[in-house]
Amino acid sequence: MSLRLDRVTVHLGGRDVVRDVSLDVGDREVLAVLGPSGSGKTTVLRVIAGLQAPTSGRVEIDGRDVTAVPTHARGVGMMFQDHALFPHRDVGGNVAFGMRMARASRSATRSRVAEVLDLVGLSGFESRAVDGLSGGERQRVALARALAPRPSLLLLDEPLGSLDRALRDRLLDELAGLLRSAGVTAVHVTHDQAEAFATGERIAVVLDGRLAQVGPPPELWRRPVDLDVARVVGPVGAVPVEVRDGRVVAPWGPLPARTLASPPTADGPATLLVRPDAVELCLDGAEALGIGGTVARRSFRGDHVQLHVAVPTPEGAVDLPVVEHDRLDRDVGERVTLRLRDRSVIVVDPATS
Amino acid sequence: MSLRLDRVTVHLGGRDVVRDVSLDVGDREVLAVLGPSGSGKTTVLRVIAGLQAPTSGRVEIDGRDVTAVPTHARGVGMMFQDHALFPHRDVGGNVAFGMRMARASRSATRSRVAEVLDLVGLSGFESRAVDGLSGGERQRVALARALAPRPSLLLLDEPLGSLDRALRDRLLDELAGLLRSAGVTAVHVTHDQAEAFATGERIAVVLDGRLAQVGPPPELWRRPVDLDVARVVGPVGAVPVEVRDGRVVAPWGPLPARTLASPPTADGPATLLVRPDAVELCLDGAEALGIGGTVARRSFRGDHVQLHVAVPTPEGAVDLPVVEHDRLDRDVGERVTLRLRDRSVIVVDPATS
Amino acid sequence: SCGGDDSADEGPADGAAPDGPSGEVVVVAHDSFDLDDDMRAAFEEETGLTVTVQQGGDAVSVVNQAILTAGDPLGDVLFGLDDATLSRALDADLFVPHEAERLDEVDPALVLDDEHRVTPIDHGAVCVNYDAEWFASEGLEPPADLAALADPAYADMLVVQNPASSSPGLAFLTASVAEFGEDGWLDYWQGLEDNGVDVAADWSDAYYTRFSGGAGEGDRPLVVSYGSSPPAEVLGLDPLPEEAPTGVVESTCVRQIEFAGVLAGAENPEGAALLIDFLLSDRFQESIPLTYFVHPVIEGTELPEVFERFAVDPDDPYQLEPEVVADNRDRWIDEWTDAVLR
Amino acid sequence: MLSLPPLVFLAVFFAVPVGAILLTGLRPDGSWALGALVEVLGDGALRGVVWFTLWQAVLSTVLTLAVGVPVAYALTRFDFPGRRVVHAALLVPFVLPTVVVAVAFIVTLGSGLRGTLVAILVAHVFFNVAVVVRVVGGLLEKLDPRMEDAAATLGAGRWRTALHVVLPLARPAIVSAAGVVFLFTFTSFGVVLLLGGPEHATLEVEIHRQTTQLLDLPVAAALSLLQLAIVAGLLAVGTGRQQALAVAQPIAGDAASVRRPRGVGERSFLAAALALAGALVGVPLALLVLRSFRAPDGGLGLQWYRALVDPEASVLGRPALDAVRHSLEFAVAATVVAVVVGLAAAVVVTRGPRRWARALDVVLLLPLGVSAVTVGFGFLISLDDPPLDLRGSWWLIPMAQALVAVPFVVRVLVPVLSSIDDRVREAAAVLGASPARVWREVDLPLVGRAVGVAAGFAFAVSLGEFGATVFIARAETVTVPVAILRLLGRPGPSNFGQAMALSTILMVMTTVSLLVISRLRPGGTR
Ligand SMILES: Nc1ncnc2c1ncn2[C@@H]1O[C@H](COP(=O)(O)OP(=O)(O)OP(=O)(O)O)[C@@H](O)[C@H]1O
Ligand SMILES: Nc1ncnc2c1ncn2[C@@H]1O[C@H](COP(=O)(O)OP(=O)(O)OP(=O)(O)O)[C@@H](O)[C@H]1O
Ligand SMILES: Cc1ncc(C[n+]2csc(CCO)c2C)c(N)n1
Ligand SMILES: [Mg+2]
Ligand SMILES: [Mg+2]
Repeated sequence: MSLRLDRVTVHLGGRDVVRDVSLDVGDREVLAVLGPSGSGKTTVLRVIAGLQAPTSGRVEIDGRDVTAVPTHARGVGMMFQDHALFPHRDVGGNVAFGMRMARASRSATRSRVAEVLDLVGLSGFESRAVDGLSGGERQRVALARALAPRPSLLLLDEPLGSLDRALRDRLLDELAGLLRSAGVTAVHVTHDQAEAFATGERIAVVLDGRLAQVGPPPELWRRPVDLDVARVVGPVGAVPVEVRDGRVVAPWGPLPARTLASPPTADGPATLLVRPDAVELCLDGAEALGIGGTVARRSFRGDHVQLHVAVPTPEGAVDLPVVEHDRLDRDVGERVTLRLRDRSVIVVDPATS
Repeated sequence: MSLRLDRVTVHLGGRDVVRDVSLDVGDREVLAVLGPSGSGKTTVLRVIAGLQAPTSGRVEIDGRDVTAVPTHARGVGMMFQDHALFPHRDVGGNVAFGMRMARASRSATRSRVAEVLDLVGLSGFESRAVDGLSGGERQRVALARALAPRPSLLLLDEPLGSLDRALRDRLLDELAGLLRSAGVTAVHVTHDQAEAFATGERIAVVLDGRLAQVGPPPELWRRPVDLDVARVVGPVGAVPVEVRDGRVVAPWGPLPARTLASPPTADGPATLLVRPDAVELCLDGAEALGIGGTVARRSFRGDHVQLHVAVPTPEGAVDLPVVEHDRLDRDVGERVTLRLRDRSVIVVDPATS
Repeated sequence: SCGGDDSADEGPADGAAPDGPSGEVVVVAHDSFDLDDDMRAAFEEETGLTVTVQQGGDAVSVVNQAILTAGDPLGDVLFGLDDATLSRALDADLFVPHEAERLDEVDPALVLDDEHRVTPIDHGAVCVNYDAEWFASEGLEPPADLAALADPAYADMLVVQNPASSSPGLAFLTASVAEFGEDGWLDYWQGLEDNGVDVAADWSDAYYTRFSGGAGEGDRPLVVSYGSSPPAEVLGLDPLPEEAPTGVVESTCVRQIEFAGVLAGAENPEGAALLIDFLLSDRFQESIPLTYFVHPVIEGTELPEVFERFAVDPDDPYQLEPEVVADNRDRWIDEWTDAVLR
Repeated sequence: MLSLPPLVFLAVFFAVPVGAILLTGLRPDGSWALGALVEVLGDGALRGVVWFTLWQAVLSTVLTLAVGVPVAYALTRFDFPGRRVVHAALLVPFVLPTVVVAVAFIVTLGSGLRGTLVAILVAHVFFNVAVVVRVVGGLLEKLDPRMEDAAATLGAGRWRTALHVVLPLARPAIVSAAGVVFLFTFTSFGVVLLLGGPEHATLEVEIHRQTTQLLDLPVAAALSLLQLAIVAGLLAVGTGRQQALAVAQPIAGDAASVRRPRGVGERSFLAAALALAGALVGVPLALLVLRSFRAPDGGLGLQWYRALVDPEASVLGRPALDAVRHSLEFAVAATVVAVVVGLAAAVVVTRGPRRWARALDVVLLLPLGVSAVTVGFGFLISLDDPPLDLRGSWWLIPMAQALVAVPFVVRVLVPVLSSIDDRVREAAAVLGASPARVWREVDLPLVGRAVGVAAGFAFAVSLGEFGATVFIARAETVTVPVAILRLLGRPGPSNFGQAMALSTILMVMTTVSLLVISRLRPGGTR
C-alpha cells in the first residue's frame, strides 16, 4: 500500500499546525517521522487516518484520493500516542476489537490476540482490566490492538515511548521484522533518533509543521539541510564560521578541506555542524590543528561519557558534544584539545535563530 | 526532606505488585528509579504520595510515620505518568492549581506559572485548552504543574518520556540544576538509563516489585548484582563461563585476570557480563586473545554503529553488543575479532533465567 | 353540633385579635375557585379582613382533605362541596352552623341542610349538550331525552365522564338512576354502551378533546356538560349570534348545588362567617355566571345578557336526595364500571 | 456527612408524610387493620392491573430508549443551527398538563388512536424522550472523542462505533435513564386516564381514585405499598447493574466534541433523528401553538393572549403574568433545593461506602414511585405540627416539587460522576487539595455541564409538577399549569384559546429558562 500526502495543511487553534506537507511513502516502506514536541507529527498521522480533515491538500492511498473517505473505510491501523484504550473492555477485548470489526472468526481472533499479546510481552493478560495496567503495559496493549487486525497501512504514534530500553530494543527488532515480513507500509512517529534510525528506511523530519527534510538515516546525520534538522537528528555543536574563497575559517583557524563532509557551496558567514563522532579527544594537549577548549559538562552514560567542551569563539563559547570512550576521565574545568576527523564536519547556511 | 520506605508491600489484582521494598532517600537527594515496564515503579511512587495504601510496611517523611496521612497533607509533589491534567482547566489553570491550594497570591501565582511554563518551553501557553495539546506538550504541562508549588519532595513518573532528545537533554539539565538549587528531595522514575544516569545520584533498580539494587550509576554499570540488573542498566552480553580455581574459563578460552573488573567469588558455573565498552573491535582478525565472532545485526545510531556480534559457545551463540566508532563499516555476516579491555568484564552467578 | 358551637364560641375568646381589622380568612377550595383582586379588595374594605384561598385539587379531593384534617383544618371556610359530597362532609362533622344574612333570599329548594352547616352559593345543571351546527348540517334532530341517547340513531355520538373520577359524570349517573330507577338504570347504561358511548376521564377531556362542538377538538356531537355551557361559546362575540353553536337537551338536566361552610376548628370562625355572607353578596353573586358558568343562588340576581339568553336553567331537573347518593354512590360506580368499562 | 442533607430532606418531605398517610390507612384507629392489604392482594382484577402496569411500563421504557438514545447521540455529536433550542424544547412536554397534551395528540392524530395501547405508548415516549436525551446526553457530552477515533481506526464505522464503544460507555447513563422512564411510565396517571381510555388502568390510577375520590385510605395504602414494593424491588436490581457497569474513563473537558455532520450517512442520521423528535414532540407542540393564535373566525390573531391579560375577559381572576412569576419563583426555589440535595446524594452514591450508596440510590428514586396524591395527602396530615408546621407555607410547594426533581438530578449526575477518572482527583490531592477541595475543584466543574443539565431538568419538572402542587397550591400563588387547568375547566372558545395561549407561553418560558440554565455552570471557571 502506498501513501501520498499532497500539500496538506491543517489549521487548528488559530494557526497552521501542519503546513504544506507533501510526502510519498512507497509500498512496504517504513517511514519514520521525527520531530520535536508540538511539531505536528500526530496531526499528520491523524490526517492520514482520516481523523482530522486537512484544511487543504489531499491524501492518496494506492493512488486513490481518500481525503473524503471516512476513517474506518481507509483500512489503516493506528496506535495512539495516548493509547486511547477502551476502558469498558479488558485487554483481550481491546486487542480483539479490530478483528471483530473485520468479522474474523472467534477462534482466529482468539489465537491472533494471544499472538500479539505474546509479541508485546503480555501473554496471559487477556482478561486483565485496562484500569490496573501500568503505563508501559497500556502502551503495549495499544500497540497490540493496532497490530492485531494486520492493517496494510500502519500508523504508529510513539509506540515505544514509555518502555524500558531492553523491551524497546526487543520490540523494535520484532516490529521491524514483522513489518517487513507482513509487507506492511508504516509511518512511525517517534521523538527518539535511535528508534527512527532502527525502523525507518527513510526518516521525515518535521519542524514546526513543515517537512524539513526526508532521507535515509545516514544522510540526515551527515547532510542535514540546516542546524534545526541536525539538532533533531542528534547531538550537534554549532560553530559560526566564515567561508572565504571556498575555504572555511573557524574561530580557531582555517579548516583543512579534508575534514569537511562536503565542500561549502557559497562564500560568506556559515555554520559549522560538529557531531560527537566528528571530533576526537587528543591524548595530549599539543596537536598541530587541535582545537582548544574546556570541559563544560560531563555525564556518565554507561558505555561512554558525554562531554560538552566549550570552545571559545569571538561571539562567545560554543558547546561541542564529545564522546569520551576511553575512560580518559576528563573532568569539568579541565582543558582539552579536540581534533576533527576527516570528512566529518558539515557547513550549512548560518542558523537563523 | 528525607524519605524512608520500610518493608512496603502492595497487593493488587491478586499478587504482590511491590514486595518488601525498603528504601532511604536522604534530604536533597535525587534518587532515580529504573525498572522494566510493569515492575512496580509507579506503584512505589503512589505509596509515597499516599495515593495507594501499602498492604504492609510504613512510609516515613523526615522521620515521621506518614503511612496514615492523607495525600494532600503530605506536602509531596507528583507528576503522573499519564499526566492526569485537569481537562476543564486551561494550561495556566493546571499549572496554577498547586499554588492556589497553597493560597499563594494571584501575582505570585501568575509569575510562577509563567516561570515554569518558560522552563518547559511552553511560554505563552497559559490560556491554551489542554484538549488541543500534543503529547509532549501535555507532558510538559504535567511537569510544570508538579514543579510550580515548589514541593520539597518531588515524585516524577517518567517526566520526559515523550519528549524529543534535544528538549529532554535541555530539561534534564535544567531539572537537575533546579532540584539541586531548590534543595528538593526527588524520586525520579524512568525507563531510560541515560535519564537515570543524568539525574540520579543513586539509582534504585526495581525488578518485578523488588528492589534489586541501589547505588550510584557507575556502580550499577560496573558491578550489577546479577544479569537482570545489568540488563536494566544497559546493553550487555551474557556468556556462560566456568570458574575453576579462581580462573574464569570462557568458551573461547581462559580469561586473563586483568580483564576482570573484580575477581570471581566462588568456583563453579557463572555468567560473564560483557558491556559494549568492555570490548574493542580488532583492526585485523589475528590478535592473540581475540574472540572470534560474526556480525549478527548492525544498526546505525548516528555517532556510532551498534553491532551485535554472535560468539559461538557450546550452548549456542551468544550476542555481544559492540559499539563501532571508527567507521569500520563491518557488515552483517562479516567475521570480526573482539578484544576484552582491562578491568572490564563482570562475573556474576549464573543467570537463573 | 354542640362541639362545633363550643369551638365557634371559644375561638374568638382565645384568639389574639381574631375580629381585629387585620385578620385573615383562609378559604379552602377546589382549584377552580378564586377571588379576583377587586373582589378581595371589596371584602377587605367591608370587613377589614384579608382572604387567602387554599386550593386542594378537584371538589371531591378538597372535601376528602377536609375530612382527613377534620378538627385541625387547613382554613376557615370550605367552598365547593356539591350535592354528591355533601352528606359525607356532614357525616364527618366538618362544619359549624352559620345562618347567612341573605339566606332568606335563596331559593329554598337549594337549601339542603336545615342546620345551616352549609350554605348554597351557586347552582348549575349537568345536562347533555349538543353540537348544534353538526346536527343542523346532518339534518338530524338532537335527542329529546335520556332514553333517546340509547337510540341507534344517535350511535357513537355521546361522550360522558367517568363517574369514578368526575363530578359531572357522577351527576349524570344519578340522573339516569333518577330516571330509570334502581332496577332500570344499569340496563339503560348497557344500552348506551351498545350504542357506542365514549367515556372520558373528566370534564375537560370530554368537552375539549372528544366533543365536536364549540372549541372542542373531538368528533362526538353529544357531551355531558352544563346547562350554562352555551353562553360561554358565544361570550365575547359582537354582535351576539342568534343561536349558540351548542345546545342543551333540557330534559336530561340534573341539578348540582355548590355549598360553602365554616370549618369546625377554624382559627377565625367570625371571619369565616363574614366570608360566607360575602359570597351571598350581590357583588359576588353577580360575578358567578361569567366566572364559574353557573347560576347564582340569590333570587333576582341580575344576570348578564349572554347568560340570560343562552343559559338553560331547567325548571324541573333530576334531583336525588344527598343521603341516597351518599349511601349508594360507591356501589353505583362499581356497577357502572362493570357494565360500561369491562 | 454528605448523606445528611438528602436523608433529612427525604425523611421530612417523603418518609414522614408518606408513612403518615400509609399508617392512617393501615392503622385507622390505632390498631393494625391489615384486612385491606389482604383483600387487595387477593383481588384477581388487581393482578390484571399490576400486570398491565408492568408490561406497558417495560414496553414504554424500551421504546423511549429506542427513540431517545439516537436523538441524544445526534444532539451531542452533531452541531446544527438551533441545537440548543431543540435540546431545551424536548423538555416542554414535561411542563404541560396532560390534558393539553391530550389536545395536542387529538389535533395531531385525530381521535382514531385514542383509547388504544398505541396512544399510551406514543404519549409515554413523547413525555420521556427528554429524560433519555438529558441523562444519556449528559454522559455522551463528556465521552472522550479519542475512544471513537480509536474505534474508527480499527475499522468500525459510525454505527459500529456507536454500538460497540459509545453505547457501552454510556451504559450507566442509559440504565439510569431507563430507571426514571420506567418509574414514570409505571406510575403513569394522566396519560393512561386521558389517552388510554377507562379500560386501561394502572395502579397509580387506582391509587388516585381510592385516595382522592373514595377516601378509602386502607385500600389506597395497600395499593401504595404494593406499588412501592414492586418499584423498590425492580430498582434495587437495576441499580446494582448500573453500578457494575460504570467504568472510569477519560473525560473530555468542555470543548465538546460536537461538530457539523459530515457525509451523507451522518447527515441522514441527524435528519432522521431530528425528524423523529420533531414528529413526536415538535408537531404536536407546534399545532398547539397554532391553536393559540386561531381566531374564532378561522384566521390568526393575538386575541387570546390579549384576553389572558384582560381581567374582564379572563376567568383567571388575576393577570396571567402573575402565574408565570409564581411558577418561576417556585421552580427556581425547587431547583436550588433539588440541585443541592441531589448533588450531595450523587456524591454519596458515587463515592460513599458501597452498600450505603446503593441503598441511597434506590431510596432517592422512590418519590417517583409513590403517587403524588399520596405525598400530597401525607403533607396535609403530617406537616402540621411545629417545628414542621409547613401546611400553607410558601415553601411547601417548592419542597414537593424538589422531591420529584431530586431523582433526576441524581440520575443525571451519578453516571457522569462515576466515570470521572480517579487519577485526575489524585492529581489534585497531590497538589494539596483536601477531599472537599478536590470535590469543588475537580468533580464539580467536571460535572458542571451535567449539573446544568440536571438543573434544567429539575426546573422543568418543578414547573410542570402538579400532582402534588395542585393539592397544596394557593390561589394567590397559582402556577401556570394550574392556571391552564383552570381555564380548561370552563367551556368556551375564549377559555380554550387562553389555555392554548398560556400553554404556548409556558413552552416559551420553559425553553428560554432551559437555555439560560444551560449556560450556568457551577465551578465552571476554566
Ligand atoms: N489496580 C491494579 N490492579 C491490578 N494490577 C495492578 C493495579 N495497579 C498496578 N497493577 C499491576 O502492577 C504492576 C506494576 O504496576 P506499575 O504501574 O507500578 O508498573 P510500572 O513499573 O510503573 O510500569 P511502567 O513502566 O510500565 O509504567 C503491573 O503489572 C500492573 O499491571
Ligand atoms: N485541536 C487543537 N487545537 C489547537 N491546537 C492544536 C490542536 N491539536 C493540535 N494542536 C497544536 O498543534 C501542534 C501540533 O500538535 P501535534 O499533536 O501534531 O504535535 P506532535 O508533533 O505530535 O507533538 P508531540 O511529540 O508532543 O506529541 C501542537 O502545538 C498542538 O498544541
Ligand atoms: C408517563 C408520564 N406521564 C407524565 C410525565 C410528565 N411528568 C413527569 S414528572 C412531571 C412533573 C412532576 O410530576 C411530569 C409533568 C412523564 N414524564 N411520563
Ligand atoms: Mg504527538
Ligand atoms: Mg509506571
